[in-house]
Amino acid sequence: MAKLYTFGRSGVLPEERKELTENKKIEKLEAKDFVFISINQHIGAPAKSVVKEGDKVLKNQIVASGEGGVTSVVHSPVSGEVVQIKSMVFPGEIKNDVVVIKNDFKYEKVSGTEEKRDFKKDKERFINEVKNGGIIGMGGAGFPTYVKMTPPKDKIIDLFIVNAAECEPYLTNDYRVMVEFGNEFLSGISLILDNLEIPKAIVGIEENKEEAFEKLQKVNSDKRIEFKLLKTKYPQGAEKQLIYALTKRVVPIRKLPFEVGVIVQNVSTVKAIYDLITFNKPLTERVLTCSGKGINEPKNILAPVGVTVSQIADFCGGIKDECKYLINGGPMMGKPFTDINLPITKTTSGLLFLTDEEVNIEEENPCIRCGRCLAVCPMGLNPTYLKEASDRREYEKMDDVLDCIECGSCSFICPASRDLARSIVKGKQKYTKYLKRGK
Amino acid sequence: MKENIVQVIKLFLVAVVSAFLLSYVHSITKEPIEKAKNAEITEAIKSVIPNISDQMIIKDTFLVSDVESIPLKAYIIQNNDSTVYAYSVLSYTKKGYGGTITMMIGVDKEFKITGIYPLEFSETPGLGTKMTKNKFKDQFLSKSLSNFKFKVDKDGGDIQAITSATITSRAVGECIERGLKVLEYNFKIGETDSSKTVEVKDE
Amino acid sequence: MNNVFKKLFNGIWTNNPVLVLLLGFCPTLAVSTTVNNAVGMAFAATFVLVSSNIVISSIRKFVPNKMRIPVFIIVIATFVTIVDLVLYGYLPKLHKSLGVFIPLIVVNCIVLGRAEAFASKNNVFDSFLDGLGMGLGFLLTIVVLATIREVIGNGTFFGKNLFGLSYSPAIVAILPPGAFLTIGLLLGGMNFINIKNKEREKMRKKLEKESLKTQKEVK
Amino acid sequence: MLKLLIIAIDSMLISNIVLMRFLGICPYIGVSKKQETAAGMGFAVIFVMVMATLISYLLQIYVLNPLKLEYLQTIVFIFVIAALVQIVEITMKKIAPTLFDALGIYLPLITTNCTILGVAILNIQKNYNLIETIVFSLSTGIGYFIAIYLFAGIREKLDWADVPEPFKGPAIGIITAGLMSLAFFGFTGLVKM
Amino acid sequence: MQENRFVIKNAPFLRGKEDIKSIMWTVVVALLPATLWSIYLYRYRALTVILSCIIFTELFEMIFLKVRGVKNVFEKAYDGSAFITGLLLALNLPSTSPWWMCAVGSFVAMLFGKHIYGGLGNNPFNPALVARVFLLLSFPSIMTRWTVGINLTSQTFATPLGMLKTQGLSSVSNLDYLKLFFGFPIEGVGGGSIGEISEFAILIGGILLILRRIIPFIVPLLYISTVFVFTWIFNLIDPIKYASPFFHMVTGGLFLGAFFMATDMVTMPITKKGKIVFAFGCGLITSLIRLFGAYPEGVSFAILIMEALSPTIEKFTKNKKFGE
Ligand SMILES: Cc1cc2nc3c(=O)[nH]c(=O)nc-3n(C[C@H](O)[C@H](O)[C@H](O)COP(=O)(O)O)c2cc1C
Ligand SMILES: Cc1cc2nc3c(=O)[nH]c(=O)nc-3n(C[C@H](O)[C@H](O)[C@H](O)COP(=O)(O)O)c2cc1C
Ligand SMILES: Cc1cc2nc3c(=O)[nH]c(=O)nc-3n(C[C@H](O)[C@H](O)[C@H](O)COP(=O)(O)O)c2cc1C
Ligand SMILES: Cc1cc2nc3c(=O)[nH]c(=O)nc-3n(C[C@H](O)[C@H](O)[C@H](O)CO)c2cc1C
Ligand code: SF4
Ligand code: SF4
Ligand code: SF4
Ligand code: SF4
Ligand code: FES
Repeated sequence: MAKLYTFGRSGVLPEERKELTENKKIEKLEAKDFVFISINQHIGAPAKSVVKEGDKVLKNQIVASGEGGVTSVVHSPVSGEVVQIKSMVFPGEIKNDVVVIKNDFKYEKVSGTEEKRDFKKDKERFINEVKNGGIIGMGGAGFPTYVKMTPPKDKIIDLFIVNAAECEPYLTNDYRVMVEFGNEFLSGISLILDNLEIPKAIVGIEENKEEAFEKLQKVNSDKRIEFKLLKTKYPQGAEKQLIYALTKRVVPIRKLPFEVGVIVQNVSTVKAIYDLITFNKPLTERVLTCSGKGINEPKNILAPVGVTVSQIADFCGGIKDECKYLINGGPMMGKPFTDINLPITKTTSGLLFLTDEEVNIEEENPCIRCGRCLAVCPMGLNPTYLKEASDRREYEKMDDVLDCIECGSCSFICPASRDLARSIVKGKQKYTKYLKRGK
Repeated sequence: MKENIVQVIKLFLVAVVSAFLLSYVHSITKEPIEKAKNAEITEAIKSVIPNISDQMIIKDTFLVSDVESIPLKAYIIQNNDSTVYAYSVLSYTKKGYGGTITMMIGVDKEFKITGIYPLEFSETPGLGTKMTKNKFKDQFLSKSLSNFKFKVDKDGGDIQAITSATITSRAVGECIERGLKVLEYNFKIGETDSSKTVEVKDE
Repeated sequence: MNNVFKKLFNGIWTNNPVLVLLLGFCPTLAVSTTVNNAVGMAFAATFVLVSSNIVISSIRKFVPNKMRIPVFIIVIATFVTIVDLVLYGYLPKLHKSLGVFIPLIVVNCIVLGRAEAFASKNNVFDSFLDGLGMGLGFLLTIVVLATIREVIGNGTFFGKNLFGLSYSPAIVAILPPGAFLTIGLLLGGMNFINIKNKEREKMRKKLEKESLKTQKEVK
Repeated sequence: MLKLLIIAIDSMLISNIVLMRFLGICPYIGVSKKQETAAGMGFAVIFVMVMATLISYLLQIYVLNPLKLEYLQTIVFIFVIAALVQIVEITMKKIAPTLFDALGIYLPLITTNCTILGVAILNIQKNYNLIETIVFSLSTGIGYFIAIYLFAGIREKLDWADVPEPFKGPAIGIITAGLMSLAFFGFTGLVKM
Repeated sequence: MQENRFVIKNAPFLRGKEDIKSIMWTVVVALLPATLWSIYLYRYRALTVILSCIIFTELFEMIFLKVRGVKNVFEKAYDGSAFITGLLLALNLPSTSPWWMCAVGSFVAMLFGKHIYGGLGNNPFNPALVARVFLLLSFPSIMTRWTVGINLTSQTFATPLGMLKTQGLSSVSNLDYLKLFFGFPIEGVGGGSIGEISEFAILIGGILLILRRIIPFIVPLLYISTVFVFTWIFNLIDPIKYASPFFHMVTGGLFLGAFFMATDMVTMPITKKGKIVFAFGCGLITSLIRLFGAYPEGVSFAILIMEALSPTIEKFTKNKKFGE
C-alpha cells in the first residue's frame, strides 16, 4: 500500500456519506427562463455591475467587474436581456446585488469565446487571461486565482499543489471531475506549470478516492506531476494542512502559501483554467454535488452559475417532505439557508438537503473541559477558551481567533455539543471590527 | 515651614500624651501581668499535684536530662517547713503526631505519678487530643518507672493506647518516661548528685 | 432616638463591616473557633473602635490634615496597647487564645477605615454611635460565625456540650477550611437577602408607580 | 541548617500565612482578581515583609528589650512599618524606577496589611535569631505569594464560571480559599516544628 | 409551497457521536470491576456505603439543580456526572462508614465541590475528593477504621500504608505484594477504602477508559511512574527506612486516584503539556506526603493541591499554534 500523507494528529473523522453520489455521472443542467448572477462571488474588493436594466447581453459577456488589487469579473452564462438588478441575501447573511437575466435561449456568444485556440507560453498573458476569465478559487473560498499567481517578486514558487482532497462528507464533485475529465484536468496542470514556470506539481488525493488516483496516474504522461495519496481525514483539504501533509513545509502563522513557495488550487479551478486557456471559455458553469437524504435523486451536476436552488432540486427529483436542512457547501463548513430561490455561485461546490436522521445537533451544554476541541483543532488553538472570550467580547484574549480556519472540527468533536466554531467565527468578525476601530 | 513645625509639634504632643497614658496603664497592669505569666505553670502544677495549700513553696530548677541533654524545668513543692511535699517536671517529646508535646507531670515523694497535664501540643482534634481526657490520663495514676512500662500495648508496654491514635499515645509515654527519669536521677536520695542542678531560683 | 437606632442598624446590618464592607476578615476567621474567644475579640475591637472614634473626632480640628494618618495610628495603637495590657493582666487565658490578633487590631481595616472615613469628619456623638454600631456589627458576625463553627465542629456552645457523647462533631468546622467555608456561605446568604430586598424594592416602586398612574387616570 | 529548612517549609506550606494562619485575608481577597496584580502584590509583600521584620527584630532586641519598653511593641512596630514603606517608596522611585513601576501601587496597600505587623510580632514571639528571622520572614512572604498567585489563577477561571448570583465575587473567592486550605492540609507533618 | 420548512442551525451539521452522557456512563462501567470486587469482599457494608453515597449525591444534585433554577433537572441529574461523584466518594470511604457520614459527604461534594461554582464543568476542585478530605478532617477516627475483607467482624486494623507510617518498615516487610495487587484480604491488615483494594480491578477499568480515549493514558502512567521513581530513589538511599517502590504501587489509593480522579477532565489542565505537568506534580506530592507527611496516604491531597495549581499550569503550557 502506498504511503498515506497527513498533517499530524489533529483533525476529525466524520462519516463520509459519499456513496450517495460518488458513482453518479455528471449530468448537465440547462438554464431556464431566468438566471440570477451575483456580482460578488469572490472574496476581496467588491465588483460593480457594468450592465443596466434593459441591456441586451450575450453569453460570456462580462456583467460585473471590479477595480483594485484583489477582485474578479463575472460573465453571463446565457444570452438575453437584463430585466432587473436586485439585492439578495445569500447564505452566511451576505447581501449582494444580483443581475437578473431573461434567457432568450439563443446562446449567442461573444465572438471568439468557446473556440479552440492556440496559446503560446506567456506568463503575463496567461495571468491576464485568468483574470479576465473570471477564475476564482472553486474550493470554497473564492479567492481570485490571478492574485495567487502573482506573488511578490522575491518569492520563488517551486511547487504547484492541486487540492484534490475533497475532505468534506457528501461532496463528490472534484472526484467526478477527475474521473470524467481526467485528461483535461491533467492538461490544465501542465498548462499552469508551463506558463507559471513552476518545475513540479503534486496532486493530493484522499484515500477514499483511490480510483481517481489510479486512473490519473495511469493516463498521466507529464513527468512533472506527482500523485500522492492522503489519509481520509477532515480537514485534509485545508490549504496549510495540505501543504504540510504533502511537503512538510509549514506556512508561518498568518502568512500565505507563497511564503513557502507553493500555490494551491482546487481540482475544478484547474479544469476551469484548462477550459479558459484552450477554448477561451470564461468561468460560467461549475460541477456541484447535490446530495443528502432529503432529495429524491442525489446527483453530480454541471450547472450554469446563476440557476436557482429550486431548479436544481427539481432536476434532482424534488425535495422530500422530511428534508429539514438546506446547506450551501459541505456539511462541515457549509452555510445553512432557507430560501430556495437563491442562485448558485462559482463557489457552490455542493447543495445538501439533509434530514433529522443525518443531522444530530443537540442543545448546548456547559463545557466539561475534556480538551477534545484542543486536540482536534488543526491550527493548535484553544477553541473553548476562544469561544468564551468571543461570546464575552474580551478582546484582549481573542487574538487567536484570527488564526481559526473555521473548519468546525472543534464543534464536531465537542461532547457538550457546543457551537464552538460558530462563536469563534463571529468572534473573528467582532475582533476584526474592534481592531479597525482601534486604528 | 512654620506650618510644618506646628504639625510636627502637634504630632509630638499626641505621642507624648499617648506615652504617658501607656506608661500609666503599664504601671497598673505590671503586677497582674507578671502573675499571669506564671499562672499557667502554677495552675498546671496545681492540677497534677493534689492538695497544694497556699503555704507551700514552689521552687523551680533546671535539670539536665540525661537523654538528650536538653534541660528540663522541674519544680520542687515544699511544705512551709522546707520538707519536700512533691515534685513536678515540665517534660516534652518531639514524637507527637503533630510535633512537639509538652506536659506537666506531678509525682509524690515516692516518685509515683499524681497527675499529668498536657500544656502544648498540636495533635489532631478528635484523635490525638483525646490524650487530654481523663479516661486516658487516669491510667498513669500512681504508676512509676519501676511498676509500669511506658510503652503502648502494641509495642509490649503497659499503656492502653487511644484507638487510632497510637502515635500520640506512644509519644505521651515517652514524654512521661523522660520526665520521671530526670526527676529520679536528680532527686532520688542516694543516687543523685545535687551538683547536677544547674540553677535554682526562688519563687 | 430613631436616628440613633438607624445609625446603629447601619453598622450592624446595612453596612456590616465584615459581610458588606469586607473588612477585618483575619480576626473574624482566626478567633471564631469558640464563641468565648469571639465575644472577647469583639469586645476588645469594639472598645478600641469606640474610644478611638471618640478621641479622633474630638481632636479632629486640632489635627493637621497632613499628619492625619500618623495621629490616627498613634491613637488607635494606644488603645490597642491598653486592651492588650489589660487582657494580659486580668484575662490571661483569653489573651493567650486571641494571641497576635489583639495587637493586629491596630491594622484592622475596620478601625482605621472608620477613623478615616467617619470619625475624622463627624462630631463626637455620631462618631461614638458609628463606632458602637460597627463594633456591634463585628460582634454579631463573629459570634454567628463562631456559634456555627463551635456547634458543628465541637458540639458545644460556650463550652457546654449540646448533643451528648454519641455525637461526633465535624472537626473541620473549627479548622481553617471550616472558617473560610462558613463565612463564604454567610457572605452568600447576606448577598442573597440583599438581592431579594432590592428586587422587592424595585417591584414595590413599580407597583407604586402603576397605582399612581391608575389613580391619575381615574381622576 | 536543618532548622532553617524546617522553618522555611513550615512557613511556606504547612502553616501558610493566609490559608492556615489567617493573616492578610483582605488583600488576599481584594487584590486577586488578576494573576499579574496578584504577583505584584506578592512580590511587594515579600519585599516589605523581610525588611519590616528585620528592622523590628533589631529594634526589639537592641532598643525595646534593654529599655524594658516591651509594652510599646505594637505602637513602635506599626510606626516602623509605616515609615519603612514611605522610605522604600521614595528610594525605590529614585534608585529602581522600573521596580517601582511594577510594585509601586501595592506599597501603600501594604502598610495596613496585617501580614506585615503580624509576622513582625510572631517573629518576636518565636524567639528567632537573626538568620532565622530572615528565613522566617522570607519564606512566609513566599507562602503569601504562592497562596495569592494560585488563588488568582483560579479566580480568573471563575470569571467565566456560571456561579450563582449571590456567590459571585468575594463569596466564591473565600470558599475557594477554604478548599485550598483543605488541600494544603496535605502538607501537614511534612516537617515538624 | 412552505417556505420556512428549513431549520437554521450552525455548521458543522455533522457531530461526533460521543456526548457527556456516554462519557460519564462509560466511566461508571469502568468503575464496575473495582466496585463489584469490593462488594464481594465487604458484602452489605460496602453495598450500603455505595448505595447511600450514590442516592444522597443524586438527591443533592437534584436539589441544587432545582435551587439554581436549571431546567429539566431530571435529565441533567442523570447525565452520570453526579453518579460518578457519588460512586467515587463511596469508593474513597472505609466500608464501616455510617450512612449519615455518606450523607454529609455527598452534601459537601455537591455544594462546595460542584454547584456553588455553577455545576458541571465549572468547579475547580474534584467534588469527590473535596468531600473525602472534608470527612477525613472532620471525622478522623471513623475515617481510619479499616476492617479486613470477607471476615465481617468489626475488628479494625491499620492499612499497609498506616502500618508503614506508624510502625515502621519491618511491620510490612512480609506482605504479599501480589495479594495486595489483586486485592485479596490479608489477615490482620486493613483493606483500606472500599475502592482501592484491588489495583488489578482498577487497572481493568482504567485500560477500558484509555482504549475508549476518555482519559489520556499519559496522566495515570506518569503519575504512577513518578511515584515509583521517587519512592525507589529513597528506597535505594535507605532501604531500612523506606519501603520498596513496588509496595507503594500496590497499596493505598494510588491507582484509583491516578486512573479515575486525577483524570477528571473538569479539574485537570486542558492542554496536553499541562496534563503532563499536572500528573508529574501529583506523583511528586503523593510521594512527599507518603514518605514524609503526617498522613499515611497522599493521593487525595496531592490531586487537590495540583488542582489548585491547574489554572496556573494551564497558563504556562499553551498549545503551539500551527505555523508558529
Ligand atoms: C477546513 C478547510 C478545508 C478545506 N478543504 C478543501 C478541500 O478538501 N479541497 C479543496 O480544494 N479546498 C479545500 N479548502 C480550501 C483550501 O484551503 C484552499 O482555499 C483551496 O484548496 C485553494 O484552491 P482554490 O483557490 O482553487 O479554491 C479547505 C479549506 C478549509 C478552511
Ligand atoms: C486525619 C488524621 C489524623 C490523625 N491524627 C492522629 C493523631 O492526632 N494522633 C495519632 O496518634 N494518630 C493520628 N492519625 C494516625 C492514624 O490514626 C493512625 O492510624 C494511628 O495513629 C495508628 O493507630 P492504630 O494503630 O490504633 O490504628 C491520624 C490520621 C489521620 C488520617
Ligand atoms: C444529615 C445528617 C447528618 C448527621 N451528622 C451527624 C454528625 O456529624 N455526627 C453524629 O454523631 N451524628 C450525626 N447525625 C446523626 C446520626 O444519624 C445518629 O443519629 C447519631 O450519630 C447517633 O449515633 P449512634 O448511633 O452512634 O448513637 C447526622 C444525621 C443526619 C441525618
Ligand atoms: C474520567 C473521569 C473522571 C472523573 N472523576 C471524577 C472524580 O474523581 N470525582 C468526581 O467528583 N467526579 C468525577 N468525574 C465526574 C465529573 O467530571 C465531575 O462530577 C465534575 O467534576 C463535576 O463538575 C469524572 C468524570 C470523568 C469523565
Ligand atoms: S470545501 Fe470542503 S470539500 Fe471542498 S475542498 Fe474544502 S473541505 Fe474539502
Ligand atoms: S478553532 Fe477554528 S480552526 Fe480550530 S477546530 Fe475550531 S473551527 Fe477549526
Ligand atoms: S470539546 Fe467541548 S466540552 Fe470538550 S473542552 Fe472543548 S468545548 Fe469543552
Ligand atoms: S487596606 Fe488592606 S486590609 Fe484594608 S481593605 Fe484595603 S486591602 Fe483590605
Ligand atoms: S488583612 Fe484585613 S484584618 Fe487582616
